Amino acid sequence: MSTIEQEMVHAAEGGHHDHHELPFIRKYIFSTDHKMIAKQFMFVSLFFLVIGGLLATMMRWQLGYPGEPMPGGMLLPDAMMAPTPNGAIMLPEFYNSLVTMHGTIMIFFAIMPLLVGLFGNLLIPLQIGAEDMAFPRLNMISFWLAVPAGILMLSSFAVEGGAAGAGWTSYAPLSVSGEWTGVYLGQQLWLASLTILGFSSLVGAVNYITTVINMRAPGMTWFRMPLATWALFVTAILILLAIPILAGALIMLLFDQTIGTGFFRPEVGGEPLLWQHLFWFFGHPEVYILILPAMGIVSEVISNRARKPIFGYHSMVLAIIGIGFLGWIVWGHHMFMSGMNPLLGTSFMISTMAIAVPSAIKTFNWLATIWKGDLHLDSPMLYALAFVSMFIIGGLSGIFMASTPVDIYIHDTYFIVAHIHYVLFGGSLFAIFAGITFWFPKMFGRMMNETLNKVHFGLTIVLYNLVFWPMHNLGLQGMMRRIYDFTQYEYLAPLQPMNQFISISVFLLVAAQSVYAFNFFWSIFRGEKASNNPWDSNTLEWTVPSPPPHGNFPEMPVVYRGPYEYSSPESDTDFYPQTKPPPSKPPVQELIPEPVTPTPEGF
Amino acid sequence: MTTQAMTAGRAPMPGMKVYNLKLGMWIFLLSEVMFFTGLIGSYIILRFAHPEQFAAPGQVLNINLTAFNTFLLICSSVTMVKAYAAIQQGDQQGLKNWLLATIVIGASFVGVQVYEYIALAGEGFVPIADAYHAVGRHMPHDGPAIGGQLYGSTFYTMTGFHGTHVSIGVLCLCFTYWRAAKGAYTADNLGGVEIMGLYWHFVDLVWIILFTIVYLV
Amino acid sequence: MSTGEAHKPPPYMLVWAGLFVLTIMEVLIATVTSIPKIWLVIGLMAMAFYKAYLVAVYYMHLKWEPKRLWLLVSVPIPLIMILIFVVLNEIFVP
Amino acid sequence: MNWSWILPPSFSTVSGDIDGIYYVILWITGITFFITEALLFYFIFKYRHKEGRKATYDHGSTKMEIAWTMVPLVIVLWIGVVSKGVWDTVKVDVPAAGLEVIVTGKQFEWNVTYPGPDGALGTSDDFETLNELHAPEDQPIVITLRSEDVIHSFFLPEMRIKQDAVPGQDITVWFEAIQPGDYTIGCAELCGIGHTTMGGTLTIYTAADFQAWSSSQAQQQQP
Ligand code: HEA
Ligand code: HEA
Ligand code: CUA
Ligand SMILES: [Cu+2]
Repeated sequence: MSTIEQEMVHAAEGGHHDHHELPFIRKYIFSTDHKMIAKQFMFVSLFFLVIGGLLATMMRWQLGYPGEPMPGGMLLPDAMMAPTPNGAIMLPEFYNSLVTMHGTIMIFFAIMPLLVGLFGNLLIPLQIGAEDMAFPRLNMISFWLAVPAGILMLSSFAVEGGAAGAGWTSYAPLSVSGEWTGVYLGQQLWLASLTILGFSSLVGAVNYITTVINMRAPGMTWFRMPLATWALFVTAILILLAIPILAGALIMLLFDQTIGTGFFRPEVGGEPLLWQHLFWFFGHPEVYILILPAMGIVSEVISNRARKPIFGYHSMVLAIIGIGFLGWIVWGHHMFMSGMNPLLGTSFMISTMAIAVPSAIKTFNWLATIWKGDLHLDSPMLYALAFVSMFIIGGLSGIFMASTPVDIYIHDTYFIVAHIHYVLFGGSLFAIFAGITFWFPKMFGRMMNETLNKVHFGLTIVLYNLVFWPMHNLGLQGMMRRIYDFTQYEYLAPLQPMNQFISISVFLLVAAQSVYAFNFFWSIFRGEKASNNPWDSNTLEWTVPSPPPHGNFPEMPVVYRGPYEYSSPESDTDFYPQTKPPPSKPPVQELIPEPVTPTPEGF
Repeated sequence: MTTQAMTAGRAPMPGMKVYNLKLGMWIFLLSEVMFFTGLIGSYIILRFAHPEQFAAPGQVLNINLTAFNTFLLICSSVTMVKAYAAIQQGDQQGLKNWLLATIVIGASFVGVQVYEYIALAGEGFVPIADAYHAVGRHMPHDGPAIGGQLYGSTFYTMTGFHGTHVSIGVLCLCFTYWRAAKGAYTADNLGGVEIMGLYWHFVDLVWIILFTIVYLV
Repeated sequence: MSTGEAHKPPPYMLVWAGLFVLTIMEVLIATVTSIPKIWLVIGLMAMAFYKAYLVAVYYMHLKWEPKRLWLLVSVPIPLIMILIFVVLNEIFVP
Repeated sequence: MNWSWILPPSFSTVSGDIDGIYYVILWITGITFFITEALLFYFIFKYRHKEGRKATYDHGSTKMEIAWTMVPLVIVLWIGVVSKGVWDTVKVDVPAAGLEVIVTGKQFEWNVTYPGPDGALGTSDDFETLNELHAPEDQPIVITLRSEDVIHSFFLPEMRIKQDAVPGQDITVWFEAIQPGDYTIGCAELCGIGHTTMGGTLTIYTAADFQAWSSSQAQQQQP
């Protein structure tokens, strides 16, 4: 509230942003420039991505070599590892913390801030032709709320009792009391951290929505907006409406833990299923929050690298909106086995089935976009095509689980784990690779090294599939998820070789990521210098210098056409920038119709 | 200093035809709606599932006191809107007076609520479920505390979060007053007052619903 | 800024009176009369929502805002109904 | 290493139907998978950049859009309708019980209560077993599932049965085994440190053997 007030004061004092050099702290740390905030989000969440990956690696050690001493385990405290003469063996309570923190960190601190924090901030103002976000200072606050949330989350590893251990879904009543999990303060830190992070996302969402609605350049009509911006806009609406539900539930759970209220505690009459309903009412829109921006990024890259207009632009937009809406009525598919009314299960099954349709539209439109295109198979395109390929697998495995009777068997098995990673790693993360590589020149003014990227791509796509494809088979054999030592079950013991195979592939996969990390940092300083528009793209962000100056556009851009006019016969090149005046009108400045107030079609 | 300034140099109100600050506030209020939906929804569900844990209206809560409090909040909405009407006419003195009235009434609301909490807690109506002698599901409570375990939990959470919103509102009003005293608002530049009003009326609106659901139904 | 410039001053005091009267009626209905519970709930909720509507439309000036803001503001309403409806179903359908 | 997509054998009356739907979906998604991936790779190969190639300028085709909206819609709704039938048999229409037991989950064990000789639960001749469920074949076994502490999930992989046990709630689960033998009981919902150890055995007897076992147990456990 008062921050919005300050925003106004700030805007009133500054009026136009002036272009003189800002002191270091204002430029790099407490910056209000959306591009700098985007980079800040990027560095912090890449750090968390690495942490999440390391947690997964430890998990995979235990699963590949159950009960064997973990290399380097002696370095960890006794609360996590039991020391033996041969080395340290992982404790089950630490395994539970690893699963929980891996899921939480990957979803809330890596993928979500990368997609929304990085690409939302970077792309929205640039692609719609705005100088900055509607509320630059709120934008800064959004980032600086996320940082303490991350620190709280990580610090929970160090507290008595360890980090939260009730799964990233934190089902009550397990999560209510340390009596059940053995985790006390850690669970509360988890709740507090996510509440703060939620507030950060909320502030960001308010900003994005306002910006997209009100700050578009003249001529940038709704149906001339690039799909990435469309996807981020719908994502922001999902965040705006879903996160408060999570926040409410988190706070109630926190009260249950600390002051002893009874919302989710059955012993005093509370309802454990109420937690699940609230969590998944948020949780399912959340997984679409994690895929929609990825889809937007991929649409952008594919159309550009295929030098062909996106196939069915309007239906792509409608599909985004459709996913956004349908996402609200399917949450019950996570609760088929929860003791929820089985009749309700049927309605949730039907709505879940229906949500495959907009995804189908998008998939086929991508295929049709590369059909008869002129494909430039450089690294962003490879990552983007990998997205399509992997998302199909992850999406199709969703159909198995959506069918209630089949879900009876595969619910809470590794089949679900395979689904998660096909949509989140094969999907979102590959799109993030595509996006970072594609917009790297815009962010840093340099290109990433193409050879290294291709090496990384080749290694990752192969190893990734070696890791996660077999998890389907594990699930079909009945291996439960979140299980510390599957060899405890006689019928699962034969799965040992396959688990070991997966684990070895994971170690190689993680090692392969160092190629990308090296390339990333090396290219920031040493990469080949990039021109303003290295990909011959149409959208507005490529009309300005790389990296764009404060205020982005030296003068207000005017938009004449949609973003995907590639290979248009009207243009003499194979691209046709959105700002290039049509040949019928002479490109003389005076003749451009009043640029400042948008025409009625500006809505 | 016009709305131009408030939209960071952009044409004042494209798209929504509402300037940025106001649009941002409305969007923020939508998320607040969802937040209270979560809390009120939980209350409705717990109450339907366990009617035995919820004392009848008026049995524990003091309806008349809270009806008076509701009246206070409604009055503060009027004073707020009057403040806005004053600055629309460029009447800075009027703005300050009405804002001051809003602050005083808003603060009184919080005061009455604190008094109510203390009184209720004194009688043994508390948010702590374990303070009740519950014997398990479907069993009526018996013990020193009144009301019911879930009743206590939901009542304090819902009204508490509303009270927090009012308190934050009062703080923001003080800030607005301070800015008004510096003469920051004019007939052309009253965005700050208008969005303050939006927030304040929204808090009032939530209370209108809460009062009916919690105290009367 | 031209909100309300073309209109006569909004009926703020009238709305206040309406809210006041409705509140008193609500309290009276709830405490004094003995209508069946179900009608009581429906009646009270209807009055509460009407009051909320009054606040939103007059005090929050929705009445003078463009239709597209109305559209934006009504986005959460279906979501609220879905959530409450589904979860209540849990309790009532055997 | 078992890379196959065939489900392991199953032994209950409904498991055949469940596996059947699984195979139907496997076929549908399998075919979709091969078609879409094949197209993807074919296009990547066929339309890769060559000197002088120019992409076709094409914004889409409403006819094709409608086709690939309607076809998947019909397919998935059909899957939904087929699934509903089986779901209702498993979770909604509980048959008359051949044997009624209470299964109670708690950290980290499954407690089973049998009706004893009088065939009724809640009487003094009830007896219990720990982490073992003994039952006759060819009779519907109707379980009242409970939990004493946190949520557990009662998982009989070979019977294709899974149901969460929620504290404060009685949930009915049923199955009918078609072959005597020893099977697995698992816990499929994270329930704390010992989640991984919360397993047990399901033993299915012929009707006569079950009678014998049951009466011997009832005798042993009588005070
Ligand atoms: C980015 C994240 C993401 C995305 C996009 C999805 C997409 C989908 N998900 Fe997934 N899901 C998760 C993330 C995601 N999910 C996570 C994290 C969990 C686990 C949470 C936990 O418990 O920890 C989960 C769990 C989960 C469950 C619960 C399983 C269980 O616990 O038992 C279900 C059940 O229905 C489900 C279904 C679906 C469906 C139907 C889709 C659909 O949207 C997919 C649609 C796409 C396609 C179908 C492919 C493309 C279409 C075609 C090629 C057309 C032709 C297709 C047909 C004719 C069928 N998901
Ligand atoms: C986006 C989300 C995401 C991602 C990327 C991953 C990545 C991985 N995940 Fe997982 N995972 C989840 C989300 C994710 N996961 C969730 C939500 C759950 C459920 C949790 C729960 O049950 O509560 C889960 C659960 C889960 C399990 C099940 C645990 C159990 O149930 O017992 C397993 C087991 O193998 C696993 C393994 C892995 C592995 C080996 C990786 C590997 O792919 C990791 C490889 C390493 C990296 C991806 C890091 C690479 C770093 C970079 C590329 C950055 C380099 C660049 C610069 C620094 C510039 N994950
Ligand atoms: Cu009990 Cu897991
Ligand atoms: Cu889902």
